[in-house]
Amino acid sequence: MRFTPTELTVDELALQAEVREFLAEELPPGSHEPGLGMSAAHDPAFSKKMAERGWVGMALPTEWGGSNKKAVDRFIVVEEMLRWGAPVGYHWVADRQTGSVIVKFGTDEQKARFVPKICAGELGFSIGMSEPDSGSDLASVTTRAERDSGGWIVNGTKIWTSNAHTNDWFICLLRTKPVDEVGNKREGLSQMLIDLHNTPGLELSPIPFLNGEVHFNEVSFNDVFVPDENVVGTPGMGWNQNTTEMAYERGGPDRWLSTFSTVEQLLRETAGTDLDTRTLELFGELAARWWGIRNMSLSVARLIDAGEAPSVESALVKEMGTRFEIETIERLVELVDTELSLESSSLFERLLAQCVLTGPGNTIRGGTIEILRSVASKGLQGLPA
Amino acid sequence: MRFTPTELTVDELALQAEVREFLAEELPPGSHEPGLGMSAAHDPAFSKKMAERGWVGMALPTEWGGSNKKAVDRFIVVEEMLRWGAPVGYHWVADRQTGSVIVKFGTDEQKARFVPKICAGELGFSIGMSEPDSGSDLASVTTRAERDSGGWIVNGTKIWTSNAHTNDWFICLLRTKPVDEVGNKREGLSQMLIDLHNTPGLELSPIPFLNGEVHFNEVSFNDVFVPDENVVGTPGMGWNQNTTEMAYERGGPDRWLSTFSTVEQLLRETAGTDLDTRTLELFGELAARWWGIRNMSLSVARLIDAGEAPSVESALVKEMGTRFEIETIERLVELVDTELSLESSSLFERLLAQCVLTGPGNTIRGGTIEILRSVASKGLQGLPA
Amino acid sequence: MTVDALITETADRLFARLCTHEAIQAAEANGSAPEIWSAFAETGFAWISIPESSGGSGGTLLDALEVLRLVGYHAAPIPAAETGMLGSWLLASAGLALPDGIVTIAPGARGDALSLNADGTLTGTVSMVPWGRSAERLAVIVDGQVVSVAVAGGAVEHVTVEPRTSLAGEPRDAITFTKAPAEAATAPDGVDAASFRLRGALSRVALMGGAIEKMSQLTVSYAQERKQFGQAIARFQAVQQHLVWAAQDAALARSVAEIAGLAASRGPAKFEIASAKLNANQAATRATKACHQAHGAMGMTQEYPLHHYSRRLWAWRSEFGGTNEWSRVAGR
Amino acid sequence: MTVDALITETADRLFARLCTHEAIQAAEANGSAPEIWSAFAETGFAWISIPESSGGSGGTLLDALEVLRLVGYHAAPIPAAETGMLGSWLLASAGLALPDGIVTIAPGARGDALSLNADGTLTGTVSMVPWGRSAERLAVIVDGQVVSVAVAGGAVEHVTVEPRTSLAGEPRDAITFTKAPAEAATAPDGVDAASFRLRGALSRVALMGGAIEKMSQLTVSYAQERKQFGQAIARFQAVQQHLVWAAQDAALARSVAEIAGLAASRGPAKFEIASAKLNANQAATRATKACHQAHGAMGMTQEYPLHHYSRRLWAWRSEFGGTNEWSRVAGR
Repeated sequence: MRFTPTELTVDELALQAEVREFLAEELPPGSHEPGLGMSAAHDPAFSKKMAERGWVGMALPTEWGGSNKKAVDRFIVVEEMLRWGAPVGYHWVADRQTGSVIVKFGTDEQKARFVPKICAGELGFSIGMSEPDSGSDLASVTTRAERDSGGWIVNGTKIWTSNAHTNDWFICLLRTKPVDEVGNKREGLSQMLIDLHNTPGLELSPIPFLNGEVHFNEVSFNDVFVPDENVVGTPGMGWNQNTTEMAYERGGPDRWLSTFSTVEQLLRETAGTDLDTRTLELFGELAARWWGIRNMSLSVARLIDAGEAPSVESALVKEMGTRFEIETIERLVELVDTELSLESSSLFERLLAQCVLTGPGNTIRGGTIEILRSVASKGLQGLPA
Repeated sequence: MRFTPTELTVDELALQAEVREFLAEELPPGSHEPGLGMSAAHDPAFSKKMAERGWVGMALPTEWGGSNKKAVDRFIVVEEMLRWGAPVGYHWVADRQTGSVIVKFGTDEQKARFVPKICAGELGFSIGMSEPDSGSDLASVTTRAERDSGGWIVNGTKIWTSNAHTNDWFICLLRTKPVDEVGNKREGLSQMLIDLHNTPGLELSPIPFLNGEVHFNEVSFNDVFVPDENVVGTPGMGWNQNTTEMAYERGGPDRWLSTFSTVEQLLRETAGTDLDTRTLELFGELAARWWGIRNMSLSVARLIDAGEAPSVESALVKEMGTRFEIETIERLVELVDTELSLESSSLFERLLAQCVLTGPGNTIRGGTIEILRSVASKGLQGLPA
Repeated sequence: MTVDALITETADRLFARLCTHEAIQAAEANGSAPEIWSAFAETGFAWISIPESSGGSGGTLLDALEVLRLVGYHAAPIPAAETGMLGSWLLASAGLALPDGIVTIAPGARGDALSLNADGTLTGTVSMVPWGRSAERLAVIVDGQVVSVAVAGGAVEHVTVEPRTSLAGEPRDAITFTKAPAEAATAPDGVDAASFRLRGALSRVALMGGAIEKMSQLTVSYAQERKQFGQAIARFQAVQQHLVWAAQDAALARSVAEIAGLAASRGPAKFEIASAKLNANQAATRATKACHQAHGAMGMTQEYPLHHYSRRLWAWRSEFGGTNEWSRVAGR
Repeated sequence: MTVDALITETADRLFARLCTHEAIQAAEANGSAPEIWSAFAETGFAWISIPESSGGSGGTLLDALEVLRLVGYHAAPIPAAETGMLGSWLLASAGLALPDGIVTIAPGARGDALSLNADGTLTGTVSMVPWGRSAERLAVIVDGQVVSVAVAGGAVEHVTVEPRTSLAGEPRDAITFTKAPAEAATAPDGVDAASFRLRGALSRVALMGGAIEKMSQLTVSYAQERKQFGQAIARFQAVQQHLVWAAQDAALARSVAEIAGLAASRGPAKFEIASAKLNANQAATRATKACHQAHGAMGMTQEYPLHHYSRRLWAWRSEFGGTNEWSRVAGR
C-alpha cells in the first residue's frame, strides 16, 4: 500500500480556478446558507447549471452525455463544491455512484435511458440498500423479488433511504433467490432501478431526523412490479456490483470536507482580528491535518485514474477523514466555549450547531466506522473483504 | 451500579496527615528519585519502616499481624505513597493481594507461616500467572502439577513475573487436572506458594524491559516439588480464588496515580512562576479529572468496607484510570514541547521520560484494557464474567 | 447528608408518567409543556431548597440536585433549575417575592447588557434565556442588585421576547426590556455574578448526570436487543467499548454532581463545581459519541428517544461555562 | 521528480544486512555503531543531496529523504541526517570544507549558548547533540555565520563531551567549547536558524515515516501469528482497530514526508514542513500506542524489536519542534 505524492497539473489548476469562479458568481457569500457535506441542499436548478459546465457525471463517457474526465477532475469539482457548501444534493448520488454503475453493468438501452439525464443534472437517484433488520450487515437483504412474466414482483421494506422524497429514482438491492437455495447471503441478490414516484405499490414514509429535518425515508414494497429492462447487470450478481458501488463512495473528498466549510467560515469571521494562541494553534493543526488527508485522498483519485482498485486505501482514508471530522467538531466546540444555536447570528455558529447535531451521522453513512475498519484490516492482512 | 459520594472522616484525615508527616521525614524532597506507581523501587528497609507503623497488610486481621483496618485506610496510605513515589515495591503485591488470599483461602498453618511476615514487611511476593502462550487468556494455563507423594511435581514456564528476582516467594496458578478431564479451562487449576530462591528445579531468567531495566522474569519449572502444605485453598478451585485476587487488584489508587506524581512534580517546578493559559488549563483539567476518578475510587473502597463485591465498579474505574494515565502523559509531552531525556536536570522531565517509556505497560498490567472492557461490559449487561 | 428516598421516588414516578416520548416531542414542537410544569409545580419540587420562610418548599441543595438529576434522566422539558435553585434562590437571597409561575434567569450570554434606570426601571437585552417565553418573571443581578422583572411571556408592555432554541430544541429566548418596571434589592454577600455562574454550572452537572445515565441504559438495552451478523451487537468488542465508556461517564457525571453538591452545601466549592462541570462536559462529549455510535442510524431519528438526552447534553455542556473556562478555574 | 529505484534498493539492502536486532542493541549499549557507519559512508549515501562540487555525493533532497526513510525503517543507529542534509548542507552552503567523518549539529535545545570570540575561537555549550561523542566536527549557525568546529569525540583540547541519551538510547550529548579553534563563513541568504529548524523537522518526518511503516508491518505479523482464546488476535475487533490506525499513520507520515519534500525542493515550504511535522508527531503518538497495545507485554521487552522503532519515534517527535510549535507556524 502506498499513497504516492501527487500535485495538481496546470490543466487541473485551471479547472479548479474555473470552479471557484463559477461558485463566486453563482453563490456569492451571504447569498446562500452553506450545506454540510452530504446534507447539502437539493436544488435542481443548481445541478443543471453545474451540468451545463460538464461537472455532473464528468467521469462518464461522452457517448452517454458525460465529459470523459478523470477521477482527479471530479475530485477538484467536488472539493470546491463542498468547501463552498453548494447545494449539490440533487445530483449527488447519481453523479457519484449510480451513473458509474449503469455505465459499468447496464444495457445500452439503460445507458441511453438514464445516463444522459444524469449528466444533464435532471435525474436524482437514491440508494435502496439498508433494511430494518440489516444494520451494518448489508448483505442480509430480505426484500424479495419473485419472477413474474416479463419482470419481478417485489415485497418488503427498505429503510434509511436518503432523499427518496426529493429524488426521482432509486437503485435497489433485492433478493432474487432465497439464501438457503444459494447457500450464502451474498449470492442471489440483484440490483434494480425503480421510479420513486410513479410506481404502483411503492410507498414512501419520511423518517424525521433528530432535529426534525427529513433526509431519511422508509420505502415499502407491496407487490411492486419491476420490468426486466430495469434489472441492472446479471441477476444474482447484485452484491458484487454493489460492492463496486460502495468502493466508489469511499475515499472521496466528501469524507473529510463535510465539516471543513465550518472551519473556513470561522477563518472568515475572525479574519483581520488578532488571534489568541489557542485559536492560532487550532487553525494550524486543522489546516495541517486537512492537508495531510487531502494529499492522501488525491493520491487515491490518481490510483483510480491509473486503472487500479484502491479499495483498502479508500477505506483507510475514509476512516481517517471520519475521525478528523468528529475531532474537528469537538475541538471547535471547545474553542468557542459558547452556547450554540441554529438561530445564531453568526453563520459559523449556525454551521457548528448543525455539525454537532449531524456529527454522529458522519460515522454511519456509507458503512459504519467499524465496517470500514474491518475492510481495511482484512486488506492489510491480505485477506478477502 | 452506583458510586455513592463519600468523604474522609476525621480519623481518616488524621491517618492521612500521619502518613504525610512520615513521608516528609523519611523521604524529604530531593532525597530520593520518585518511582512511578508499580515500578516503585524495591527497598526492604523502607517496607519495614512502613510495617512498623502498621501500614503493610493493614486490612488483615490483628490475629495474623495485620492492623484490621478498612479498605479506605489502605487507600489513604497507598495514595500518599504513590503520590510521593515512595519505594513500596518490595511489599506491594504481598500487601495488596497475597496476604488477603492466604487469609481468605489458606490454612491456619499457612496464615501463621506467611501473614505475620508479610505484615512485618519482611516477605515480598510475586505472582506466577501468565505463560508464554496465554496472553490475556489467563485461564489457558499449561504449567502442570502432577500428584506425588506428599505434594506435587511441577513442570512448565511462567512469564512476565514481575520482580521475581527481588521478591522472596510467589503464588502460582498451576494446572492440576488436564482440561479434557475437567471439560473447562477454568477448572482443574490450583494455587501454590513457592519459594523463588530456594527451590530445586526452579530457574529465573530476567527479561529486560525496553530501556534495559529488569522488572519481568521468566520462571521455568523443571520437576519442581511443591509440598501439600503449600497449596492454597482447594485444589482445582484456583481460578475462582485467583479471580478474587484479581478483583482486589482493580480499582485501587495505583491505577490512576502512577503518573500523577509527575504532574505534582511539574507543579512544584513551576510554583511561583506566572503560568501561561495553556499550562493553567492543563493543570486545571488534570486536577479536575484526578478528583473525579479519585472520588469514584474511594467509593469503591467504601463499598468493599461495606462487605460488597464491586467487581464491575472496580473494572470501570481501572479502565478510566488507565486511560487517564495515558492521556496525562500525552498531554504533558505536548505541553512541554521539548526533547526528553532520562538524564535531564529537571526531575519532572526525568519522570516524564520514564512515563513515556513505561506508559504502554500501564494498559497491560493486571489485565489488558480490552479484558477490563469485557469484564465491565458483561457486568453492565448482567452477564457472568 | 443524604436525600430522602421519598423525594427520589416521587419525582421519578412523576416524570416517568409525564415525560413520555410523545410529550417531550410535543413540548419541543410547542416550545412549552404547561401540563408537565403544572404537575411539577403542584408537588412543590419547583421550589425545593428555597426556605419556606421565603415562600419556597424548604429542603436542601442536595434535594434540589436530586430532583434535577431526575429532570435530566427523564428529559423533562421544564425550567426546573431556573425556577428553583437559580431564579428563586436569587430572589429569596435578596428578600424579593417569589411569583407563583415560572422564574427564569439570564445565563450570561455574550453581548448581554442590562442596566437599571434612575427611575428603577430596567433596560437592555439578555439572550439564551431558558423558557423566556413561558416565564412570569426574570431574576438577574444588575450592578450588585438582585432584580426581579415581569416577563409574562412578552405579554406585558416594555418587554419583547424573541423565540430562539437550544441544540435540544428547548426555548432559549432573547428578551429586550425597555424601561420595564422592576423590583430590586441589594444582593447579599456571596451572591454575585461569579457565585451565580457556579450555581448555574452545578445545576447543569446534576441534569447531565441524569441524562447520561438514561442514555447509557438505553444503549445497553438497544445493544442487547439489536441483532447483526446473527448475534446481539453487544457481543462485538467495538460495541462493548461504547457500552463501557457510556457507563463510566454516567457514573462519573453523577458522582461529581453529588460530591460537588456536598461541597456546595458547605461553602463556595469553587474547585469542586469547576471540576464537576469539566468532568460532566467531557463525559457528555464521550458518552453522546459512544451511544450514538452504538445506535447507528436509529439514534439519528426523531422517533427513537436517544436524541432527547444527547441533544440536551450538547446544550448543557455549553451552558454556564465550557471546558476551557472551568479548567482555568480548577487550575488556580 | 522521483527517486531512482536503485537508491531505495541499495539502501534497503544495506540496512537490512547491517541493522539486525543485535546490531541495534549493541549500538545502544556502546553508544555508537562504527561498522554500520563506515559501510553507510562508503556508499556515499551519507552525503547525498550535497553537490559534488562541494565534496558531497550529489543527488536531490528527495533522494536524501528516501535514504532517511530507510534509516527510520531499519532503525539504523547512525547520524545520517546530521552528517548529510543538515550538517554538510550547512557547511556546503557557506563554502566550508566537509570532513571525512561524522558531522553533527546543534538542534537548538533550551539553554544552548554559543559565541564566536574575537580571535575566531568558539565558546559555549550546546546540548542534545546527536552522536556528539562520535562526531568529527559540529556545524552550527552563530551570529549569522556558519561555524565548523572540531569535536573529535571530545578527544581534542578546548572541547568536552558529556554523554547523554535520547528516549531511544541514542547519543544526544552536551558539548562545551572553551575557546575552541573554529572555521566560520557568512551564512548565505536563506540559511538561518529558522530554515535550519525547518530542515531538521523535515529530516525527522522522513525518519518517522519509515519507522511507523516498519512498526505497522511488525504489528500486522505479530497479530496474525499470536493466538489467544483459540484464534489469531488479528481477528479481534479491538486489535483490528490498532492495525488500521497504525497503517493509516504509516501511510500518513510517509505521504506528508514526500509531499513536504517536493515542496522543499522548490522553496522554503514553511507550511508544508510545519504540517508534515505536526502530522508525523500525531501519527507517531497514535501509532506507538496502537502497536504497543496490540503487542501486549511482549512489546515492552528488550528482546522483541518493537522498541527500536517506538522509542525512536518518541524521541523524534520532540526533536526539531513539537506539535504546538508547528501548529503555530501552520496556523499563520
